[in-house]
Amino acid sequence: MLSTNAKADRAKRTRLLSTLSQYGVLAALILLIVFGALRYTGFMSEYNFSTFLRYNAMFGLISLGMCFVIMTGGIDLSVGSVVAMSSVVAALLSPYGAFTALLGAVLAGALVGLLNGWIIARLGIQPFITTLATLLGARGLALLLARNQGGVGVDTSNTVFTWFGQGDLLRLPVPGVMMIVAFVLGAVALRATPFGRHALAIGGGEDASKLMGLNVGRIKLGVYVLSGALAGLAGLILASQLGAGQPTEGLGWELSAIASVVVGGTLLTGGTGSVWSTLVGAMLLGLIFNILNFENGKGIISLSPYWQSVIRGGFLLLVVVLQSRLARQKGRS
Amino acid sequence: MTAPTSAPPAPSGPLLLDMQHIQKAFAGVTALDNASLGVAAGEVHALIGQNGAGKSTMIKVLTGAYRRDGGSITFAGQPVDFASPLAAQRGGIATIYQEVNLVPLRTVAENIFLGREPRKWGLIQWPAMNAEAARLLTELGIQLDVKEPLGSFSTAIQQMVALARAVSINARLVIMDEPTSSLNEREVETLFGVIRGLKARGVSVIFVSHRLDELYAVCDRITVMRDGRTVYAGDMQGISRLQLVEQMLGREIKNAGAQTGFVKHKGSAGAKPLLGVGGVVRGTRLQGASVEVGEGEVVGLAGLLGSGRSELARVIFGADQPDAGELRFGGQPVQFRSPSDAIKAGLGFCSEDRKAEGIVPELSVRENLTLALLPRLSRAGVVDNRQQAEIVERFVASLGIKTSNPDQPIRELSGGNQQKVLLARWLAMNPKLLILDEPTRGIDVGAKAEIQRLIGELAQEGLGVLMISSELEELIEGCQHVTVLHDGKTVANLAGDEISEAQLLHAMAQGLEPEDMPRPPTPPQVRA
Amino acid sequence: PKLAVKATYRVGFAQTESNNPWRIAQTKSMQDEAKKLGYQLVYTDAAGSTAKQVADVRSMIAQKVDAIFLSPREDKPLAPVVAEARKAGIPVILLDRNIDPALSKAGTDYVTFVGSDFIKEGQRVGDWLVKNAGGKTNIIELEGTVGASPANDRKKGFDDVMAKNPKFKIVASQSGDFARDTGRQVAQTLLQAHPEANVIYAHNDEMAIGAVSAIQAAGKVPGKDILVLSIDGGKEAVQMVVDGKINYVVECNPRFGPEAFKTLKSYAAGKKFPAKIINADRDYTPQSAKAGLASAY
Amino acid sequence: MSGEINTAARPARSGSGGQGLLADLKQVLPSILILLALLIFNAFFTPYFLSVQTLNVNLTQVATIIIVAMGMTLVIATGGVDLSVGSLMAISGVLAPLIFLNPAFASLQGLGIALAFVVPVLVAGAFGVLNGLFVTRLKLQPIVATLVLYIAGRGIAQVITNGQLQSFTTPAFTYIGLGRPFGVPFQVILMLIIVALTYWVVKRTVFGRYVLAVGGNETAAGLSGVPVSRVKLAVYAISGLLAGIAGLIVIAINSSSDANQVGQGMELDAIAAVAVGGTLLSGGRAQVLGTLFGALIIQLIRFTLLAKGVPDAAALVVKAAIIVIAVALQQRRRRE
Ligand SMILES: Nc1ncnc2c1ncn2[C@@H]1O[C@H](COP(=O)(O)OP(=O)(O)OP(=O)(O)O)[C@@H](O)[C@H]1O
Ligand SMILES: Nc1ncnc2c1ncn2[C@@H]1O[C@H](COP(=O)(O)OP(=O)(O)OP(=O)(O)O)[C@@H](O)[C@H]1O
Ligand SMILES: [Mg+2]
Ligand SMILES: [Mg+2]
Repeated sequence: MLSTNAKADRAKRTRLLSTLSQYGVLAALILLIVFGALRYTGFMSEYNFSTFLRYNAMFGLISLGMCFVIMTGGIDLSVGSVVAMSSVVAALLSPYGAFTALLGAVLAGALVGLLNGWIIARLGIQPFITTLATLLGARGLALLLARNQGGVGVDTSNTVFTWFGQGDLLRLPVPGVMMIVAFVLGAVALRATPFGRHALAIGGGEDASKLMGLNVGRIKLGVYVLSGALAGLAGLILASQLGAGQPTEGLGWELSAIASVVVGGTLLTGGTGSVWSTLVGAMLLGLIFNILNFENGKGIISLSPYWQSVIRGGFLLLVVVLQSRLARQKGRS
Repeated sequence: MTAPTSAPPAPSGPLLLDMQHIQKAFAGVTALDNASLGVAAGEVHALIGQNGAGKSTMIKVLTGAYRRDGGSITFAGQPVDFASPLAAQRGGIATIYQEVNLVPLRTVAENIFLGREPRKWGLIQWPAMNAEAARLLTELGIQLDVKEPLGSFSTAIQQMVALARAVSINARLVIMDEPTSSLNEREVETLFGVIRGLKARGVSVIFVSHRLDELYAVCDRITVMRDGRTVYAGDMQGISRLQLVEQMLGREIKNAGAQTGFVKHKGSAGAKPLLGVGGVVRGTRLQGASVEVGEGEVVGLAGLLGSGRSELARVIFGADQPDAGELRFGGQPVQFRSPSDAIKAGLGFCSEDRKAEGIVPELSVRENLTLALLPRLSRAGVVDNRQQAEIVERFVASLGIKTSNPDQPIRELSGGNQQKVLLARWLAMNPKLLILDEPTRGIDVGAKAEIQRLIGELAQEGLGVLMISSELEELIEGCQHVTVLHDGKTVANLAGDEISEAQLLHAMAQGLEPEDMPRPPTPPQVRA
Repeated sequence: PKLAVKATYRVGFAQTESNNPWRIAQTKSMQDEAKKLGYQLVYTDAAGSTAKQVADVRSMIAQKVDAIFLSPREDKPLAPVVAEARKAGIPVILLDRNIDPALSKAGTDYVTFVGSDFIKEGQRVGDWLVKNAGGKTNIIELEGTVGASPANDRKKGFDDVMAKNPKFKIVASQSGDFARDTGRQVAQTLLQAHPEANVIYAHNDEMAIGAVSAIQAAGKVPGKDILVLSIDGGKEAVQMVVDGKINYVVECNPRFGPEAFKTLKSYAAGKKFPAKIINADRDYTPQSAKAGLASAY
Repeated sequence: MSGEINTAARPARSGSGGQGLLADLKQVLPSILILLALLIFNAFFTPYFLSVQTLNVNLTQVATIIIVAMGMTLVIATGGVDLSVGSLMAISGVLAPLIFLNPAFASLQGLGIALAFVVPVLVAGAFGVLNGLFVTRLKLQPIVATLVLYIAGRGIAQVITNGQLQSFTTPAFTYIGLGRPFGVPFQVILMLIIVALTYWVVKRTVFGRYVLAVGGNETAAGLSGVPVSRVKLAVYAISGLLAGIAGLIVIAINSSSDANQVGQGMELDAIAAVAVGGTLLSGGRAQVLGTLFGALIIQLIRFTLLAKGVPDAAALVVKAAIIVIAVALQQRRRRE
């Protein structure tokens, strides 16, 4: 069939564009790094590198969860609060052993995710509203657990626990390692497990997926639990790194995560998604802060925090527009 | 009634599937009313009926896609009540649903194996999966890269992929709801090969189709549905085409061509040219399509699914911009930048996809009906309620739209009545040219005839109509001219007596000019 | 760590947030002083996130600044980075909030702490009220941001005093988020629910000013029908004391610049310091306000 | 028959301009019931609840939320969402004092005040248009498109004043926040007018119909000649304008403008109000009255929890639960 061949060609172009859009972000990231390396002393130092990873690993993790949620056409606004809540849980459990704390934090996050998934899949309330509510609820729980203290001290004698956030593994910061591992697993899950494929399928066509015999409800439940659990892990890192549970932390992190996913070229409409470009997106947005700090260090211009948010907004617009351009060409072909 | 509407005669073998007294109602309509269906092991069972008769609903009730309101289902001896398509699939029923229900963004291979991917240690074995998918498709005579997203292939290919999926689930019963609607004859032959293969393996098949020849070619027994009821069941050979059609329509066929509601008038010889479209090219979907419509004419636009009819309609209406080609309306060359341009010029367009492109489900019948008319219905941007009410009342009355009241959300209406509202949306505009894409698709018998009659009458009053249809009767009996598209290209222009099922089928399938066209293998008997 | 005596220094200032007048005044004072001395101030803002502040301080260490002024958002989380700074040979001076002494030691981990004593501030307000209540004993307390250490300390200091004086009663205590608008709304609601209330103690000026407009909206006279007590001592609030709308304000002066840099210089000169340098904070009574108004920040 | 508009038909049924007020109230019955429940609970268990003063306190506090939520209702009706409202409030909030405190207008106060009312609102509206352009021209998804100004917008406001808080006492201006014609707070009157107007627009105007059509089925609307892009542009612009007005009210009540605080978290309050009011975020419907009740519910919860001295932390949890319950009830009802 003539038309079939033509369509096949178009399909090839589509794939080309999608890879391009991934490498587009990567290129931006690399450019930014090179820029920093040339412009700032101490930027390329191992110390700054590990600093960067320690902080941004948390954003990487919640972005990964968000990526899966968005693939199904949903959204999870609760991650920021969940990070805070599970950091408190982790702190409270730290006296009972590092792994109890780890388990507790992840579990706490997963539970909120379970609640999200249940409300969305069973009560059929839209993800945006559902997770908007749990955003408030989780924050409340965090403060209740912390008895309104700004920080809940951890058991500092528990060195393993502090190692989660402050330690190194093969000269790499542990949070960074956790993030990399999570993303490798995430990539595998998305590429090679039914869960990942079915999540994509649901985003691409919920009714069709149902008719083809997928258990849509369970898969949705799954992605929200995943998102919650990863936020829980980020919470553990937070508590360990700061030596205190942080009930007031994580304000607006959900938006950063969404931005990372979108910058990574994943459409909020679902059906598509790339784990790696989400990672790149998260790192890219994180690097902006780092760069801005160094720029202030140059002492040429001292950017007020106000200017910084203006710049971040503009930068987000820029990247997203480039992404949507590529996406739209994809759509046309 | 010529044939008895009695209980079905005992089938050849023991019943594999037995559905009795099935009831199903949707918001607006009763889709199934005491319907029954019995399929023996290892038989190919035809399920036919006009659009809206309830075939697909029957199937969806069986596979648990819909909850049934009443009735019993027995499968392989046990009473069953599948909670979901998944359960049905596990229970041994594989289904190709009517609207190709696959995920366009995922690859061909994934679509074939979605839900049952080959795994090792929980990981999907891509090479194995792709190889197997390729093999399945090759068996169906299709060579393509199974790693491509499904959406990038034609509807025909998509339908074959759905078939591959169904046969690869080794089920005891395979259901095919109108699998041939977009296949050309070669592909249909392949399909028959598959069906015979299944039968040989003792697998039963339910085969839904509107093409009678196909039924006689492969089916052993047949069940006929009408208006949600089972009106006939028996051996395929035990009933003639004529009787079949009468069963479907529920009335005797006195003279040829009484199957549609059209009152055909000989097209006024020198109809003033209204619309002229020449050599339209757009992407790969339109490769030089042309069509002419004169005032008071009903011109048919025929072609297989994916042949570019809707595409062409959208271009004419300004919804898409052509890469090349010229457009004349009322004499002057025109180029509509947007639908609102076309509407201002006096065009109307009923899209083929009522759900996706026609109705605004949340809005009321009133609001849907006046959507296009609104600018004329308002002073200074404020809607004139009195005038609105009058117009709505008039059309609800004159088109016989069945609705509890004009405030009822349109989503609660039956397909046919939704379609009427959409027609009214454009008639209220009092247009010069009306483009109808599959105006009677998925509409039940009664409504269908009414709409067809309406179209005829409108034409007589001078309205030009360009009608896209996949139903040959409609084209044959409704149109003064029929333009046939094939792969986005105009391949034939038939007029008067040239417009016959045989000629249409061949123009559509091979795109041959009527002259050098061989006689069809099986001349249609319907109108004997 | 030692700090070489130099003509000019490149010093970091890790600010917590810049979304309230007090912080903005503090930042400005630091910047002005640095400019005056011709030092380069590397200024970061954590936007209210402790985690980011940690990263900010680290990026300063990476940039090898000469010294770091740090106003920690909380008392525990910053301890590790302070230690890292020490390893990197960068002296740290803490401003306005302290670090958990269990985690890091003044004189070794960091040079010293310059700031106010939040608990003390709360106590001073309490003590003043006990003396000058004039029979007004039903108190509404407007707390700062939930979880913030100044909020908790200022509450503790005040509540302790009240606990010792049973005739006083805190009828309601809710967070006004250190913000004027929120403070006003909360005050409005609480006044409505507790008509018997005749004292409002706000953890900062912003909420106090909000409370004043709430009292007026309720048709009562701030300062007469209802006493208003506050902490911070910004010009606007002090002016209100002069006008009699606010009855008492304990100063918590954000002008850290001079003191901070003085400390830095003398540290370079090898001087030793106590663990804490507590700012000599004034207070503003109806009597003293007029005199202090000019010098209020 | 063809469809020329001759009005020969039977006389039109009276008042058939879409459902009447009553029908609309029935549509949002759950939110009304919840509201009543809260009122009754307070009447019994909250001392001094039944008083005009209580009414004033709550209405003045909720006025700005409702005003913003009206714009949000329209945006959501088209299937979009506007996260930037809080930031736009801040922008208009900082601009106004810059204008009427500007020495340039020292001599002609009146003009300064007048401009202080008009310009900031228009600027906010312009930013709304920008949102609209992101959505229609750049084809960004609404959440992302408005996220940009959510981040940058407040930054802009802060940059304008370098974060400094501006205090003022300008009765002519603060009237919109403190004025009480006939004892009714001015912003409440303004709020009621805006609600009535929005309701009327949705019920009676072509634009309102277009908004619902675009949200209900964009493709169908486009094929019926609805100017989809312009409609979207318009709703974001309106959302911006209303945010601008709300910004002015907030600074007027406080006689001070604080770029850091004005409109903080407003987007969530507004969206919650819309959802609790029974409007689906998927678009195609606009329960203007529902939004009104939704906002009142949220406000009343806040009031109740404060009055009962429930700690803020617990209050958050309760608020979350009630949002979910309310929306669930609305949808259950809709399914029937
Ligand atoms: N989801 C639905 N909601 C409301 N009505 C429906 C729905 N699905 C089908 N119907 C109605 O039920 C009746 C039977 O529809 P069904 O699709 O079963 O007919 P069919 O025999 O499959 O027609 P076709 O030959 O066009 O496929 C029609 O009147 C249709 O309008
Ligand atoms: N490559 C493709 N990608 C997506 N959809 C396709 C493709 N090929 C065919 N289709 C579907 O089939 C139709 C083919 O175009 P068009 O509708 O113009 O032809 P048609 O003859 O009108 O087919 P139909 O009978 O569906 O109207 C498209 O509307 C689309 O729904
Ligand atoms: Mg069907
Ligand atoms: Mg078509």
